[in-house]
Amino acid sequence: MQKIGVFVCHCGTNIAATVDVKKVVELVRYEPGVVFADDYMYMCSEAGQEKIIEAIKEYGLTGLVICSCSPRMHEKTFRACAEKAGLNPYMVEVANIREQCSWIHKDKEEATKKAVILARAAIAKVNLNTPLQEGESPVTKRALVIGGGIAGIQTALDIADAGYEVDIVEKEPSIGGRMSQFDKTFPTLDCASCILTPKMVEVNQHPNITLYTYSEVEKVSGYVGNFDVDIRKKARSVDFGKCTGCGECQTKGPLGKIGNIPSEFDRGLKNRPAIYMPFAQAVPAVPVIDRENCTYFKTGKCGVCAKICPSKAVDYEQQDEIVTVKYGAIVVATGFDIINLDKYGEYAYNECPDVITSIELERLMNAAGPTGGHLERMSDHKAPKEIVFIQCVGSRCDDDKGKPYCSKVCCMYTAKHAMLIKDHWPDTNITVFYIDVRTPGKNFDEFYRRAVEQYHVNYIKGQVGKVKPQPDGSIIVQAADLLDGKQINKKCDMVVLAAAIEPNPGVRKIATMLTASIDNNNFLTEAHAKLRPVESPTAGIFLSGMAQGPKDIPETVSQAGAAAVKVVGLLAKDKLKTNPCTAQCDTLLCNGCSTCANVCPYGAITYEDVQVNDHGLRETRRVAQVNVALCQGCGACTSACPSGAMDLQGFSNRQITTEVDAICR
Amino acid sequence: MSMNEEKKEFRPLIVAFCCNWCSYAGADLAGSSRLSYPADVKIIRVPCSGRVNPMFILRAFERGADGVIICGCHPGDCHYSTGNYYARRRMALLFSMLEYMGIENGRTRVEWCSAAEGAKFSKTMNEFCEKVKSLGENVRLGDLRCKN
Amino acid sequence: MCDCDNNKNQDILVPHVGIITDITQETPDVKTFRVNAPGGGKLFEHMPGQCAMVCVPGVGEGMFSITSSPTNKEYMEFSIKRCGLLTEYLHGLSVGDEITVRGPYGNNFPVDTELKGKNLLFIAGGIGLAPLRSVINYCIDNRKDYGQIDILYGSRSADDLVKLKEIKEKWMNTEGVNVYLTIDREQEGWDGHVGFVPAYLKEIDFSTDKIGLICGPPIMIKFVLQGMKELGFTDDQVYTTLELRMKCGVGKCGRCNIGSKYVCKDGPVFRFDQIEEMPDEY
Amino acid sequence: MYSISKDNLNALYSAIAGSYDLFMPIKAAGQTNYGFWSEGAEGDIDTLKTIKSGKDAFFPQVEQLYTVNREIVPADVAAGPEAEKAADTPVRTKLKVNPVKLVDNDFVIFGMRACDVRAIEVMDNVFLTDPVDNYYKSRREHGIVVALACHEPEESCFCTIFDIDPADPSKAKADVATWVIDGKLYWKPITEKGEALTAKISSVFEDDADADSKIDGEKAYIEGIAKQLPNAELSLEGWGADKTDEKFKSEVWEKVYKGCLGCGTCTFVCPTCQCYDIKDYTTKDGIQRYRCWDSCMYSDFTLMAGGQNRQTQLQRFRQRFMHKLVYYPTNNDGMFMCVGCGRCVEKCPQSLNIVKVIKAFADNK
Amino acid sequence: MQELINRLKELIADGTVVRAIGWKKGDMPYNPEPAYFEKPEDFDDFVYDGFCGANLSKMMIEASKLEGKTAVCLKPCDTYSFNQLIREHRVVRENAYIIGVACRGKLDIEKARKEGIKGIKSVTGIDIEGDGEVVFDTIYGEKKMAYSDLMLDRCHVCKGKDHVIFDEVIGESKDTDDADRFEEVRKIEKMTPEERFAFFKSELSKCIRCNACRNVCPACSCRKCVFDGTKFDSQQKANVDSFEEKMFHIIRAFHVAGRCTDCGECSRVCPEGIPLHLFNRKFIKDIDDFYGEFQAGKDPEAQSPLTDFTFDDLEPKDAVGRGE
Repeated sequence: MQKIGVFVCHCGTNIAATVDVKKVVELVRYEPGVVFADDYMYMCSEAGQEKIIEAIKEYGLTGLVICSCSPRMHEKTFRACAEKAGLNPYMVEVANIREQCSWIHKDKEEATKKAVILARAAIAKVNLNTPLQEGESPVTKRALVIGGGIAGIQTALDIADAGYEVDIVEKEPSIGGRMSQFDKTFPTLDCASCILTPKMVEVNQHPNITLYTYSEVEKVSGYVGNFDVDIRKKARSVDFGKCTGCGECQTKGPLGKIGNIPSEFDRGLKNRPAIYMPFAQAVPAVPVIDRENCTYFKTGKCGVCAKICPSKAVDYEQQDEIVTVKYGAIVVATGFDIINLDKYGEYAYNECPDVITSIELERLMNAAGPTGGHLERMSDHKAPKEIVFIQCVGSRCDDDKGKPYCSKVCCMYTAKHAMLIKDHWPDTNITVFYIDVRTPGKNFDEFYRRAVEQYHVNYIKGQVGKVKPQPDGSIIVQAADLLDGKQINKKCDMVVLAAAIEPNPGVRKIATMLTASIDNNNFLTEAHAKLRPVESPTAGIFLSGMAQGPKDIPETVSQAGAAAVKVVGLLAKDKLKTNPCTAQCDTLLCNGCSTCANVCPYGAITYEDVQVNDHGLRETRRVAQVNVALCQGCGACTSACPSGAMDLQGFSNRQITTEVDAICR
Repeated sequence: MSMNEEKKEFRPLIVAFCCNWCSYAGADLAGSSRLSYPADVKIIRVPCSGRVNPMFILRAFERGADGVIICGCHPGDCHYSTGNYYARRRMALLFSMLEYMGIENGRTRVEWCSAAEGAKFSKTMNEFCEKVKSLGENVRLGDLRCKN
Repeated sequence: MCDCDNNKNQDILVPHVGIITDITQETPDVKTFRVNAPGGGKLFEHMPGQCAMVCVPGVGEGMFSITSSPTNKEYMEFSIKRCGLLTEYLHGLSVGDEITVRGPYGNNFPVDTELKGKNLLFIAGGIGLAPLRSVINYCIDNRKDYGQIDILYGSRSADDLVKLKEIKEKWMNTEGVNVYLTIDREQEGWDGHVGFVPAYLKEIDFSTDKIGLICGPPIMIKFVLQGMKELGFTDDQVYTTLELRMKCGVGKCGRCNIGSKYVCKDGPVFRFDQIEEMPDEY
Repeated sequence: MYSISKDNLNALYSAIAGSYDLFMPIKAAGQTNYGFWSEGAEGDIDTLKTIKSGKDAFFPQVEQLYTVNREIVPADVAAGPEAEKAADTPVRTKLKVNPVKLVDNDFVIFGMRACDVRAIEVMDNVFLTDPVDNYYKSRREHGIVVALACHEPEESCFCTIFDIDPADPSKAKADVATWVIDGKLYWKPITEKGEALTAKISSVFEDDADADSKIDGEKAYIEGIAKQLPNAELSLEGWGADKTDEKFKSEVWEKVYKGCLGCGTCTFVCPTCQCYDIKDYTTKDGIQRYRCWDSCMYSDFTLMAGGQNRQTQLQRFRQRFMHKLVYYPTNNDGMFMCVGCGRCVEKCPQSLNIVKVIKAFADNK
Repeated sequence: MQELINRLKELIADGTVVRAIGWKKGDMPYNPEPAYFEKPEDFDDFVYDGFCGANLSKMMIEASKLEGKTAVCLKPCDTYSFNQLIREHRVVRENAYIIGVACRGKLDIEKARKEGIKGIKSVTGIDIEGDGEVVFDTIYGEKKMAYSDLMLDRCHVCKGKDHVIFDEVIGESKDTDDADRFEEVRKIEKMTPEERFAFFKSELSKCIRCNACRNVCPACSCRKCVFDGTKFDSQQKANVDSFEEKMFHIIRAFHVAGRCTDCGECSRVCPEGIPLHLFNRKFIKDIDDFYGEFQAGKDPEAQSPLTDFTFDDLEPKDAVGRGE
């Protein structure tokens, strides 16, 4: 029989306000196995832990039950505390009487009753706990960053600078991501490429960084410290070793420099040839052939680029290549895109070329963009005189069409756009229809106020009902002024939509491969929203940039650095402690039927013929064996096993059964 | 039992098995967001919805639970890749069998609930409690020895 | 007084509540538990060799021989080896914990009849000393009723010898009692005899003017018996005590029979000539 | 001699149930088993063999023995705060054993066949010998057995080889003997208990002057059939007390046990099998200790942590039949622990049974 | 039958097999027992007739541990069980010589008893080759029944007369199915919950926990059943409360779900006549409905539905309330 100590935490008033802590102590004192019970203001505090340690020593406790916040919060703390007092850390159970009790119930009597039941379940479980020993597994000292935008670049550079090898996998032909498409950045109006390009070059030249551009992650197996990743290097059709990046191939193809394929980089505002580099500063400066649109691949005829390439680098025979690399940690930095506006017919985006998105505006204002930096209407190439910006297109929506969240960066970039336009073309009139203007951040509100006060941008709190392109080429924006309730019909010649941001659509597939969890909006979930914001709940997977949630560049860069530090912290270890809560097979009960192996996601179960002594009966039997290094403790095998031979340490059949009993008592 | 207590409204006993990675975290989020649900719900933490052996569910009913709900990660989001897929099949078959035997089918439920869905967790629990409450005490699956 | 006495008239299957008042770790896997009635004193009287059902409610119940002597008027003792679910649990108990005990069950060594006035040779292996200890202490406490007492006790290692303190302090210091200890393998710090019990038995070359009482693992019993026969002992000169799965303790549940004999009721003490007549199923 | 029309049996049941608990064959879900009769239940005395025998009446498949509670004792009452400090683990809860109340009301077992009545004698030898089992004893003292003659014995019956008379239950140790003849139930009290029962319910009966001759006719009819039964001449030679050595070592066991599944069907339908297990069931109101039937055919019957003495199904199979045909007779003046009811003959999933065992040994000679 | 006996003797004589598993004449005309045959004279008692209903595939678990090959007589439906046992590594294919024996439906003596037939002395018309009526000679006179009226329920919904695994087939089987396999299940599904509960309660309260259904079941091949083990604190031996029977039968059916070949042995052996196959068949029907048709034991390579999944499987909430 265990000697169990029960400690009930007040958590200030977080628990104590709704749970009668003293009463809980009184009622659990007589549970089987309990030899000591006490309460304290903050169990997790130094003093609280000291109390636990003292009690372990004084009463010779063999098990602990802490009634406090969620075990996801402090289980580790209390386990470490037990270990300090010489008690096996796995003899600790936490009864969650805060998140799952005091915070959600109002009636004190009811909450107290429930807290007692939760404590009883934990006590019943501890009675069956056995000391568990952590195993060890080695760490591969190499990291993978998925996504080569500013988030991935910064993470990779920080990891590489710390002395670890890191690979970047980018599905586009060049790294750079969204930021490379931008013109200027807020709130200081630096030129985006001026600050990004040096970083791209640094990545390319860094001895610790390997770039896999035009590549995708195909398969991930393994676990923290020991991931095996298959990377598909899509056939570029251009030999990396031979290409000098001269660009001849792109200028002298069938259609010369212009091409007939909408440029992804320029958001379709410009065309590109089938062999192309997305943009001039692309890293690596090696073009790719877009096989879907290439005449040679479509018809077997052409081959012009191969002929004109001075270094004979074009190779139509190139095949996709799959490389398998071992990593210790993986960072997801897959970035974002803006939502598809097909559902938003009222904004006439698909109807009128002069209704554009903000990111298209970025390209239109960029000196390297389709118009060479001249702001003009795509319909008639005239300079717009009257521009309307519409905010929250698809953001903060409560219907299914859009996103429920705030895209966070739109208010700032719209102010930026307005000011830049006013700077260059002061006679342009700018109206912004907004729901709210949100500018928290250092120097952000000042930035916005400059737009209003200094540049006289016309901000109207208004809900846009319809954008109506007129036969004369002008556009009428119908809106309701939310402040005076008046109907507005604003005539203009260009409309810019601040379309909502969403995670890169490819992230779902990647998250599934990584077994990283994802929220309803496809943003990756953090291990803890506040305390572990750059880690995924899946060990060894880290989050960087927009993949985790909307954020601006400074935030992205700081998160990238944070993720890098977490990765470095992991890679710096030679060995990782492995979870001792693994499956175990009772060879005397095992039938060798292979059912468990069929459901094991990690291939951790194998079968062996072993000699058994079943209560005096000796025979050779085919029985399951669990490789504890591979087992992650999911317990799928335990529910598949009919005889109960498979059991999960730490969550054993008897432990769960006894919890059920305790709750139903 | 005093006369007073007898008159009290029926409060169901509900056992919720929550996977550690999504639903338990979702329950925590419901807690930290103060999204209340009845105290009748008692959560048991399991590593994965695939860990929930049908034995546990029947055991809960045997010992007097009025409803049992299993919460796991959304299909495709299982921390262990596939656990919830197996759970989904197991529970579909088990629940169908219980229904076949004449057990009210509102007493069992599976809900996929992510770590970010505190609101959904709370809503689900409120709904489920209401449902079980409307069904009344579980007399068909309980063991007489566990009754008072 | 204690209300558990109310149980007495109900049925032999209804147990008494006992309190563990002392626990001694004898060897790495054997503990001796001292049990008293809640109000003090013994739960019931017994004779040497008899058993009792020790139960942890909700965990299990098992038959254990009462290792203390009836001459001990204060408490009962059980020496229990950890080997299964129940014993595992018992080993986790602390002083002050409660268990239930029912008994006494079975027959006893014939201390007041056949053994009286005789020279006695006790041969035990490992935990097999537990049932014999009750007899040994009974005979020592009634020293004048018995002749010469030889005790041959062996175990795997020195650490596995149970009740070593009592052996050294009491038995070895009693007039007319010879104790021979042996362990299976050489061990640092052990200057006594090394070797298996049956071999040592022949080495000592006991004379046959005594009655043998054996208890230990089946394989030891087999070879000891063989050895004793070589020394000239006959089957009707040797007693042993058997252990089988028992549930009721009263010869009704049907488990512990060997042929028509029930170990819990007709045994556990048998003379070897009786065992010879039983079918080979133990 | 009393009689009652078969059509009027419900009145008889009602009358008995008015003063006693009535335990009798009741048909439910297509099968007939003993159960407590209540208004509306379908009493069935036409089915010759209930699936389980009537032994539940005295030795129910499950019965609670006692409950163990853990009572909370305030620490200061138990030992005082000083003692609490001193002891390693202060006793703050106290175990309490609460035996269940023994049966103390009279009940009637109606419709038992002669073989099953004999089976009660067989069980008496186990439960009423020292040390007496009080749970059984209290039921025995309060049970009134009404036996019923077997109108048409079946091919699986072989009670006659144990000197049981299916025609005349008054020879069995019953309190009342009854016959069903031509749509009438004839009722003949035998013991004092039987007389007392009869007196209480006599108003439902009518008198039948021809009773004795009718009963004699019925007896002759049944005896005639019993002689024709295929196993009527089964010989028990070589079985009985003190045959342990010879039978135990026989090679025949090896041949006959092979098909045995190790299930408990034969044991549970058998009227004489009395092996039991004692188990715990934990509830919120304490641990209930109950005893339930067990089967020596089960692979875990003798299992304990260290091993077991009957490892193989052969040993377990042998044990069951040796017990019935040798060990029990050895301990009980030659009385066999089989009454020839034939239930195992009908119900064994693999068609193994005691008759086959007896025949296999006979053939082996 | 003689052909079968001759062939078995031959196989033993030429050393192909060491022993055979078949049926031995019973002490009654209707109760042959599964048995081992080794010597030529053992075959004097060999019988194969309409009452040889036992599924011998499970006996191969023990037999395949023995030295040398064992010839085993399997009816068409038994071969499914054998395949399933191969899949679960419980029998060794190489140690078995499978003789597919012919079947024209197996008989159920309870059917005769229900008709009031008793005091049986002999039975004719049950030979494997014959057809026509079954004639009972009883103490109480001669009684007749049509062969198909005497058949086990399971034979009316036979899976087919083809053996799915065999070394050789002796004799010609007949189609016996004349009913819909899921009809009974559908009938229950159509009842109200109260009726369904009442039905199962009355059936299950007859259960005496003799474990015959479990021990005979070829899918219940666990060395130690979870209800005999201590892993779940679920050791049960008796029907203290009808819940235990529910739990036992639900879990038993669940553990064999996707593995049960619907051989019907559980219902055949139940001494209380509980239609246990109704549990298994419910699972089979649900599996067919939810995940596509699946016949356990048909293909030893096929993945069992419960160790498999697709991304868009039916949600549990949609698995219930379908009848409403």
